[in-house]
Amino acid sequence: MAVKKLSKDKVKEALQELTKFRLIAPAKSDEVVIFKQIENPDEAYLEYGNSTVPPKRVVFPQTETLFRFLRGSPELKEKDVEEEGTTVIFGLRPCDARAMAIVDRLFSWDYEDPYYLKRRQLTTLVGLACVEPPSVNCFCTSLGGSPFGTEGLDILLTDMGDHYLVQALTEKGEKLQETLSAHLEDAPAGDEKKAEELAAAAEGKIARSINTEGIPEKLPTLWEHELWKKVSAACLGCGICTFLCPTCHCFDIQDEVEETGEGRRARMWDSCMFSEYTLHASGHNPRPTRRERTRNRISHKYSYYPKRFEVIACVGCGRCINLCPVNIDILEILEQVVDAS
Amino acid sequence: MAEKTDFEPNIVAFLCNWCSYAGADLAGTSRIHYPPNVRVIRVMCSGRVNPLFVMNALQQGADGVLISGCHPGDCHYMQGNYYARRRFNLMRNFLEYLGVEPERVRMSWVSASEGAKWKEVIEEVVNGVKAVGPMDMFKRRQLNW
Amino acid sequence: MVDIEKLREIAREIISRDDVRQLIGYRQGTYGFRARPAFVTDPGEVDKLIFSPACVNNLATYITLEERLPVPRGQEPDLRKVAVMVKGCDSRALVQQMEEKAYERERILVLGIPCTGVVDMDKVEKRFPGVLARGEIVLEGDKFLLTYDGKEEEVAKGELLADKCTRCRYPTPLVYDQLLDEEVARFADDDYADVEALEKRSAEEKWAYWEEKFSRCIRCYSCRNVCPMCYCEDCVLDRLNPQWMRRSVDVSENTAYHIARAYHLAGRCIQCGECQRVCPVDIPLMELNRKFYKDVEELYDYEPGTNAEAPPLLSTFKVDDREDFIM
Amino acid sequence: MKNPYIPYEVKIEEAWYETPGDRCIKTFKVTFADEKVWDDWSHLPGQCAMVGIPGVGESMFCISSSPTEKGYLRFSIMKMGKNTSALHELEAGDSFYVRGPLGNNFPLEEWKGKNVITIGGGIGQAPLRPVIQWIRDNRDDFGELTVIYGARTSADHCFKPEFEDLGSCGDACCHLAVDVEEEGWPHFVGFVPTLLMEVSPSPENAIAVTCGPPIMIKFVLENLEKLGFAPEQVYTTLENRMKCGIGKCGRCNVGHLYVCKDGPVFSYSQLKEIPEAFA
Repeated sequence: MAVKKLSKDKVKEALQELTKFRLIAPAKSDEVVIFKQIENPDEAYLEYGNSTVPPKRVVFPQTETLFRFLRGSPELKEKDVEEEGTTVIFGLRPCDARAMAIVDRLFSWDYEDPYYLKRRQLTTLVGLACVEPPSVNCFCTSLGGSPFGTEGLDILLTDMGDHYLVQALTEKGEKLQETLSAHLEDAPAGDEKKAEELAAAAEGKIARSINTEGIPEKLPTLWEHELWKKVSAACLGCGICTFLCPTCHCFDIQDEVEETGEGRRARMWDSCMFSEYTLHASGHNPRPTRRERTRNRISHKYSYYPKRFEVIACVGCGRCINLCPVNIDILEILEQVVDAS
Repeated sequence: MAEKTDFEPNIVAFLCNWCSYAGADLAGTSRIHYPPNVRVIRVMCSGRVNPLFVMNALQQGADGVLISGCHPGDCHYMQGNYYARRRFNLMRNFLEYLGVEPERVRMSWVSASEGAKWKEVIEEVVNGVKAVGPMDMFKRRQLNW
Repeated sequence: MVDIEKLREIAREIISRDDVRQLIGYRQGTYGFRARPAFVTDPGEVDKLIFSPACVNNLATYITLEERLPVPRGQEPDLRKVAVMVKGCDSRALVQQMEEKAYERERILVLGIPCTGVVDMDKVEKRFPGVLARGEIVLEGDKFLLTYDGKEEEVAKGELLADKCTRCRYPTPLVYDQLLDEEVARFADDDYADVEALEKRSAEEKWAYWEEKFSRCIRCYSCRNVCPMCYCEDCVLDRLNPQWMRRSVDVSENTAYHIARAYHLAGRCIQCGECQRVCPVDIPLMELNRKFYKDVEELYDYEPGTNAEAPPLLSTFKVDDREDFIM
Repeated sequence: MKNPYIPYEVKIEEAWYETPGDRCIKTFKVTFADEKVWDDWSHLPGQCAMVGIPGVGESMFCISSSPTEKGYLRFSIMKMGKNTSALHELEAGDSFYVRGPLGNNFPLEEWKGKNVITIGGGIGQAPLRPVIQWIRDNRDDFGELTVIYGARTSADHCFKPEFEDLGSCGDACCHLAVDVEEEGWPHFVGFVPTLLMEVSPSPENAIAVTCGPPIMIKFVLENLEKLGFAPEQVYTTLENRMKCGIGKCGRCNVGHLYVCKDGPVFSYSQLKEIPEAFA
């Protein structure tokens, strides 16, 4: 399919068109950018760096019902994700889309997770290339990503100044481009070449990096290394780094019952940095301190995950570095891993 | 605010075992008629009422909460009601700050002999809550899918 | 201005003592203007210690944060002191912790820093976006001097100063073993203008305001974990039996969380502002804490974290406490 | 494909207490409320299931019956937390919910023709019971069966009637222990690892399976090594907090392995590679 252009003065009408689906776009409240469902195109905020909360919350909601029940009745009513309908996530960053592609492997491994996978099927991802890296702590290029990366995306938009260049990447993307055809025009000649230049320039602006080669194999050998004590000393044990990580996918399952006897079993994000995460009913905790928890977080991303799924569970979005209250820096930890002996 | 309304509020009342519960009991045995909107939870002392009880009651469908204990100086445990007084003064102000009308969180001293006062207190609480309407700010919504 | 050489010299002396296990201070962050906590156990490490207006963290948190695992059979518990660097506001956390008998005064060694104000890192990063190379911030008179990438810039103090510092009543630590600089006289006071403005709004407006804020909450619990006063080993928020609030994230449970968190700090919050600083979704948590702070001061003439000998606010009473709200 | 989060209802046919006390163990013999489920259901010794009550929660338990016992499943559950306490309230005729079978199993096919030694402690006998039962029901496929089992007191022994039966019918050599001396106890007094050395089984053509409290497993593994067992000959089961049971929710990992999916059965040689296994 031919590349198109979406003129900036037509973005609103295009978004209006998309509200016939469940449209998710970045929206700003105070200084915080969060992906949420929008009804009105004015709510969308596309001039953003990156969202505080990654768009994983759309396909993997923070709290999600698995099934409902009535106390005392044997019938369990399964949640039908289909009812949510076709969803379009508009304007997400390439790293966050790539994160979804990575997490797909976990949710389709062995047992298929029907909720997540169904929702992924229903969702079309319209990415927005990073002409300027959103933060100084971006390091996507170290992990096989790129500010203009297309992995996981269905459409890539590139900001060309007065318009967006629209490139459909998948069948789903082409279908959506079709839907929007009334608002699209042919892309000016030379746009694609210009976009390639912008991409190269953007990659050059990614300031931080890490050579990940050998880290997955090395991490298990550093099990008792003193570095874990050092890097976790300042850790507060909060959930910022994991909840805001686009690839973190751990969850808890809880039952909730109302006074009426109606109840649900739901899952909600959980964090390996919380002490209750691994706490046994007996009171024993196999990861009793922040040292073990930090070690597990890093090892899971950079060793366990690649061992099983052949890809590092980190996309280099930099959120955990930017938002950590005590400036724990995953790149610094990884550098120490590389240097450790 | 004598607005006529069909709204019948749910009031959860935490009553201390020694004074207010006995006072409410006296109202009953004396055939004193008071609004039937109150669900009584008997606790040993008003000092036993955790402010989180109030929060949870409002979350679970109470439109108003009443905490009632012995008059100052009369506490069966000497000082429980004094602690409760500090706690709920702060709690009430705080909930008001979030937008919960002060009519919804009330506290009273009702002794074992004050069956008539119990009636007055309940009437005032119920009328107060009626005036501000149903509590739906942070009430647990119907189960989400 | 804290003399860094003097700070390091004192730190070296302290960490060399046999009865001191570790010293908690600050060091340069990994990028930009950030500073971060430093944990020094060896005299060789003191040269990384710094103090600057970028040192925003309240290190008192770490005194109670450390997990206390059972001592293996045959080993003695490590009873050596922990030395900690505190600013004025941070020192009040120590006072309050001791008021609550969280630990004995002898367990800690306090290095007091008379503080003339720290920056709000969000304001700094908004004003100087994209600074990766390590930069420095110093306060000179009424100006912050920022050095980075070989550049030097001056910004008026008020533009980058953290909000809490504009209300600071105790710039000089209230508890210390050693003071690292001359005492700083009180340069600000608190008029609770923010709290009063919100108090004046209608119930609907108030709830509309808070509902929007609470609906953003992702319950990462960073506000709880960073708080020097939230040191219960078994937190009411984590308990499943009885379960005070559900782990599902919606407006009702989030509100319950924020009520419970704020109430547990009633008469205990010492206004270090860490909760609001760390919140990734910018919930104005201090506006909640400050409501209690204001009420506690008005109703009970009590100021948390100022007197280690006083009984904690809610575990005491006066017979003539206000009761005009009681029927 | 069936939604792996939706449990099956089971009816309790029989329920009885194995042991007394605060942390008592209750065994439930259950069958599916919907008989058709049996058509899809097949499990092997060592496999687990999520057991729970909607409204309370779910936890992972090993299925303590062997698939050779047809028409029912058994779960032996120690009263510990919220969910297990709620399960303990249930009696015959009540129902709860089961999701499974989950996890891997003991490789009994590979063990054919070998001598098998089971070493259990306390509730740790639950995953070993189906192994013993499987061997008894396929007696000719295996060599000698040695059962070593201990608990704090004789009252804390699970599956007592079965041990009596085992010893008397000649299917197995039974060695029982209690931790402290008690009146009328005819068997060994002391800890299971010590009893193991006393029994001193030969590693020749043998497989050892152990399950029990972590500290017991630690010393049993050491003692098995002393007796000459190679790590490949030794199997144990691990447990961790679990929520999904199907390798998604993340919390049960030891190193790169998920206990719920890659376990709970591990050979000692596997575990030696993973430093976290004995945390």
